[in-house]
Amino acid sequence: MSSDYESDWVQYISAEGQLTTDGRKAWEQLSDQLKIQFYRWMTFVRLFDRKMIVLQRQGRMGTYAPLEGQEAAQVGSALALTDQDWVFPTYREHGVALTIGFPLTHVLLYWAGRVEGCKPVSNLRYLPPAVPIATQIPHAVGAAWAAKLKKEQTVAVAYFGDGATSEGDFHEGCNFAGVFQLPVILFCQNNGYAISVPFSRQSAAKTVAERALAYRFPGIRVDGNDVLAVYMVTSQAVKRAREGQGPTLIEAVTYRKGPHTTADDPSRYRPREEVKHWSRQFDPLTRYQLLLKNFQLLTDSEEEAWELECKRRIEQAIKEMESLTSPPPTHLFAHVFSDLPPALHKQRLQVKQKEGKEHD
Amino acid sequence: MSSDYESDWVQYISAEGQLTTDGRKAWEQLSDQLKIQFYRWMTFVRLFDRKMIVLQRQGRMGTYAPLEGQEAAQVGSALALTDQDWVFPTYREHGVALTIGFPLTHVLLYWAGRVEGCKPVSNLRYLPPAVPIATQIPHAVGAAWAAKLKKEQTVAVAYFGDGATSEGDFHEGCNFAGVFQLPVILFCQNNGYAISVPFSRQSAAKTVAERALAYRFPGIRVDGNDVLAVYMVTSQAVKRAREGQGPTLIEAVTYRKGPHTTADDPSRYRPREEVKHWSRQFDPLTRYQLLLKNFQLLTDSEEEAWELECKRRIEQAIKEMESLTSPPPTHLFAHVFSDLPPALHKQRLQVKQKEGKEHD
Amino acid sequence: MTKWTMVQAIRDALHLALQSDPNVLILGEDVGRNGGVFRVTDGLWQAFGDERVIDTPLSEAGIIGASLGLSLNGFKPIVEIQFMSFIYPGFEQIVSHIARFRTRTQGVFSAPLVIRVPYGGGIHAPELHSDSTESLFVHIPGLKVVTPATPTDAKGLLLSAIRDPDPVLFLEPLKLYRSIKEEVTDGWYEIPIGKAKVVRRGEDVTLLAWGAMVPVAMETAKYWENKGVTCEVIDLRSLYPLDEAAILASAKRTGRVVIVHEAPRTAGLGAEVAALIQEEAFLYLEAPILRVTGYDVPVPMYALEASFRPDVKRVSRAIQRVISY
Amino acid sequence: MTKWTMVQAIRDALHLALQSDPNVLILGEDVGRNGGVFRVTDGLWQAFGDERVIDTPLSEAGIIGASLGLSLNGFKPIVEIQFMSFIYPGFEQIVSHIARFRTRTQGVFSAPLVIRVPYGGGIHAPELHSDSTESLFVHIPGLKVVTPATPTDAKGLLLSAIRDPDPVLFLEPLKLYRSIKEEVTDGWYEIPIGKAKVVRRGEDVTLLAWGAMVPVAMETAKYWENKGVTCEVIDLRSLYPLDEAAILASAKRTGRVVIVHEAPRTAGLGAEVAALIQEEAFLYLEAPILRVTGYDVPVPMYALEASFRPDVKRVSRAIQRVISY
Ligand SMILES: Cc1ncc(C[n+]2csc(CCOP(=O)(O)OP(=O)(O)O)c2C)c(N)n1
Ligand SMILES: Cc1ncc(C[n+]2csc(CCOP(=O)(O)OP(=O)(O)O)c2C)c(N)n1
Ligand SMILES: [Mg+2]
Ligand SMILES: [Mg+2]
Repeated sequence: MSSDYESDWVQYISAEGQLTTDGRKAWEQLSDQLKIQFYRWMTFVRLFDRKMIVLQRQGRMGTYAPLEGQEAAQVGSALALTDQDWVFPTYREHGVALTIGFPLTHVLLYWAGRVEGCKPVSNLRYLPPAVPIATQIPHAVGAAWAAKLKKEQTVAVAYFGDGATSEGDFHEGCNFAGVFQLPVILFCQNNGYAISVPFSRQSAAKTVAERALAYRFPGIRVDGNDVLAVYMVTSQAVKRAREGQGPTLIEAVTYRKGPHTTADDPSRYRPREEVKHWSRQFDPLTRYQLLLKNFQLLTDSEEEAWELECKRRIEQAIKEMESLTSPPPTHLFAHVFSDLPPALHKQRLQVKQKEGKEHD
Repeated sequence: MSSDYESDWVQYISAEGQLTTDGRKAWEQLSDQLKIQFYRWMTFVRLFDRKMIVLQRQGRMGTYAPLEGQEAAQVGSALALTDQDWVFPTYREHGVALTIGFPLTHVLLYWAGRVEGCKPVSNLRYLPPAVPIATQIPHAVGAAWAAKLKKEQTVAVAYFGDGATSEGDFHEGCNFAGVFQLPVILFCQNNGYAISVPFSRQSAAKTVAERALAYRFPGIRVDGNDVLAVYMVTSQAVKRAREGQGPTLIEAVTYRKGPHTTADDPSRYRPREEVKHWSRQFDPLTRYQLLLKNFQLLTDSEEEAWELECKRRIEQAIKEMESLTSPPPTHLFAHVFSDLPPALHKQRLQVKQKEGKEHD
Repeated sequence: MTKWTMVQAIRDALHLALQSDPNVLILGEDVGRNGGVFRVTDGLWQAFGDERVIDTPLSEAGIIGASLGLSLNGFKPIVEIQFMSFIYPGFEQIVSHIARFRTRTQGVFSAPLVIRVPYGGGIHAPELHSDSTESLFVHIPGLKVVTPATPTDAKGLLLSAIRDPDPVLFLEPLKLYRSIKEEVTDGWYEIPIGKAKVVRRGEDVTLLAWGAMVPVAMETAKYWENKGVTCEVIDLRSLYPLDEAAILASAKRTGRVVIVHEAPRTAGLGAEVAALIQEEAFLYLEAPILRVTGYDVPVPMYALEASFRPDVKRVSRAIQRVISY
Repeated sequence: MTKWTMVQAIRDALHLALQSDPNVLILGEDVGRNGGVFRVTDGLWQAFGDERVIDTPLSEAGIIGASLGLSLNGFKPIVEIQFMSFIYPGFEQIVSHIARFRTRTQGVFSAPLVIRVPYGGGIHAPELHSDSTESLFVHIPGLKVVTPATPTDAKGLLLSAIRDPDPVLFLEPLKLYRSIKEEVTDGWYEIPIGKAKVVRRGEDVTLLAWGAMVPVAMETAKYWENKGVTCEVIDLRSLYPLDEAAILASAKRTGRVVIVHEAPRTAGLGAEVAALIQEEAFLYLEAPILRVTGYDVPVPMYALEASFRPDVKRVSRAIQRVISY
């Protein structure tokens, strides 16, 4: 089985932008509109990501976690969900966030250190990013459980990385999902590294997908740089979940092209050749653009126009975000409890008074 | 594979006390002395266990965790170890403790609420019982790691129950064991229950052994009421570990005949028939006595004599233990730190003064 | 009205909650068929079924984390952690998520779990079953922490906790589970979180205690009454938020305060209470505020547990010291 | 002698320890090839190899638990936890095992780990990276907890911690990692655990602080000096055990105490220090002991972090209050 797992992955678009046999079948099922969505969101997300790095360098954003390289995994999976599905992201899921409809201004606010960026929006069940690794997995399991108890058709998705699979919360979450047969999707982007630690140091298992065996639900390995395959695999998992067939673990094999965060220097721990190799051979966007162009679904000028449009939207959102005045210091107390206990009232008052007066 | 794991276990002695084909081979390898040890320790442990329940009822012991039914799993595995091996037990491993040479008086002290019972003895690496479930698993992994780094031939064994496999520490420990290929044995006594919760509610996996797949080391299921099979399987795992072949997960399938602890009432959660079935059909001691007698290695009068001897030793140890004066209240401070900080000195003095004087 | 132990009173509260709100769930190890290791949930699984009273895997992080997830879609999970000594595997979920969820979601969600936790010593429990680490949780902003000392308070506080829109850690003193019986009012009633209770009026010394230390404080107060010293005994009940008004009013009146808790002294909740009183009632104090607590040693196994726990003798000494200061 | 930041000083201590004792190991996430996310272990993996400086899986309970196991057979594990906000998954191992191991084994073993933990805020870190929950650990009997405020102290305290036969939680204030450079003595030297440091002499008010609050206290002291009020600033350095003698001596001399810490106020370590002082120096106090702390709210994201953290203005106010009391 081990070898199965290592070699067996679902791939529909080859690195050269060609459809595989199975890929062709999948491709034929999908609308042109969706095909173009894949491209549009991946492009949007990439341009957003690159802009964020610039903003961070300019001091307009705090430390930021780039996702370049992971666009297919994020966009492909997000497009397989509806706005009734619960999504529990990490700090790197901006691609999921944007694709699923979470406002760009919120994402910007978050990385500018503003808690308003965490706030879920109505008509969407996109939760704040989980920063402590793997902790969101039990949450997704619980949300799925709620859906099952209420006989709702919604699924819950936990996004996490390869490193997260070493934490106890991964195990405990998966175990609950298996025992209670919950409509949850455990979506792992195996980007090869947890900061500097390669997956080979993270786990003796050669794949994340095989970990599902221990919980008796399917584990599926998919080419995470192939947006079509990711979309199809996720859609199937969603279907299984909605039909009451329980959880699926998806391992999307991908690569983080850039640093872990803007504070990280990946040249310390991975060879330049490796990065080049992945970036050239496996770039999710290049591959997909090739395919679309082969099918005459995208022209150079459309491409140019869309990129301009993305940049325009991004610039506008940045402007909007930067114009939103930060809440006052008393906002610290705004949502600690539903009703502020007396001692907190007092503390809040201190803040208010302090801000008013001069030093001393 | 699932079906493999469910049906495939190592069994050398049938429930009727007959050797299986493989069992015969194993049997022929072993000395008569060892064969008699199996019997003697299982008997000793059972008589100890029954006595403890009596002592608890008499108020001479605190809440106690009986092990009746698990003698083969404990004695068989313990006899496969040497006194250089590190053993990390739970609260139910009295059988392991006694077999490996941990003093009976210590075990008695422990259940009488006295911390002296925790104290490791020299020439043995038997650690205090881990009470918080699964927490000892990383410890065993670390001790095995030390052996590997020091190029010692020792192995480390973590004992735990089926319930423990649901905790994060089980996962994290196993993961380290796999990544660093450590000489550790993860010995699970699957006695069917975690207090009242049956294994089917603990895990979607039908076996504990299959969980090893996720860590890429062998998981072996053995008839835990078959002392010969447990001994052989453990010996093989020990050999693998000593030869640098890494960890093994052993699932000894057994049954706790009595309550979880003396405070528990198992009739609340399991049918009388189930208990009868396991106790009659699968009792590890009965089965083994039958076998020994078939092979003329045990006579009724030897049996009687040994039981008397066990009782004598147990009575003597109880007397000894009860004659050991409890350390004074200041013992609370004896081993908190290597050197007592001033504030603790002060607290210790308070205790000393208080004990001297009358109220007020 | 019936005479009930605290266990019965808590069970009654849980029963009422399950009955009155279909979204209330009970989750924990052995809470279902077995009725809980202390029988607190006895009969509830039989009455409400496996989807309302849920035996979970042995997995505190899983239980607490999944309960947060359940709460997002309208459920009200009441979690039982078997002993306070075993809450630590779920600590990260509490500290990093449960306590911060309202803030992080800016009020859209709130993780309104009730986490019920038997705690403390005094019952000759096995090793590592007697922790009383309430101050760890009191230090975590966003959590409420309460503990009753009587069956009546247990029921009323638990019903408040269940109605509370925020997460509440509900600590149940093991020592008092069955040691007191009293008439408990039928039906739903709530005792507000954040309110201490004056359990004995007095003029000379204020004794502040909670959980299993309340009876110890009471006994000591009785002892001193014969000697002409009256103690005001206050059961804090709500450990976060503290009832500052009640604490300060009494401290100002008596000018002498002794705080009793079973947790180790250093950085225990007694420190907070003492710091608060000296800050707010400085000029009223006639003597230093004293703390009678567990020592700064690992909670011992039961043979030495009596020496570790505050008792009448130790509280009495402290009273002697503050009145003769 | 070279001018070093705290990061460099800590690295030097680790280097010396690895060099002088083959049983010293460093374990943690990204501590090896990458040299740690703050570069504290930079170069050590290259110098001492993969068996001494060990990149572990992402698994705090695993790291801490396995380190306990390693320590049983003579190793001295120095664990790096990436941020204090991520120590909680290992909390159970610390509370239930590391802190109790000497007691539970009656002195046969002791779990003498050093757990290094960057902590606190003030550096615009991402969300949930700025916890300062030292009081949780101070409350756990059996642990020592120290935190330096200068490169020199960092090196000397860390070397003491490494020599210490008991487990030590070594807290490294993120804010001071690179903000101060000073000449640091070459070679092995130790600064004893349990000793506070008077960093500024004064007569009128005692300011007690630790970690990143020491420079804030110093700055405030300077501000007041111009106005004729002298503050004695004491860096506690050792949070458990506390240097009660040094704290009380100063409190008795000035009669006025302000404690500054960045953790939330309620049940923070400031409470313990205040409770202690009022108990032991009651008659010397001219004013209530005040605490200037983080508020009882989840540590905010960085846009509001400055409002959360004690600053000169807030400490100054407290000084004003105690001198005009
Ligand atoms: C419990 C916990 N420990 C450590 C960290 C610090 N940390 C942040 S990201 C990260 C690596 C995560 O790797 P992976 O799960 O593969 O996700 P990726 O960053 O590659 O998307 C670490 C160790 C954390 N956030 N939480
Ligand atoms: C972390 C933790 N949670 C809960 C408990 C309470 N508890 C004690 S034993 C037990 C069941 C353990 O079951 P299993 O692992 O199967 O071992 P067994 O008792 O059957 O030998 C539980 C839940 C505990 N000791 N530690
Ligand atoms: Mg990764
Ligand atoms: Mg079991």
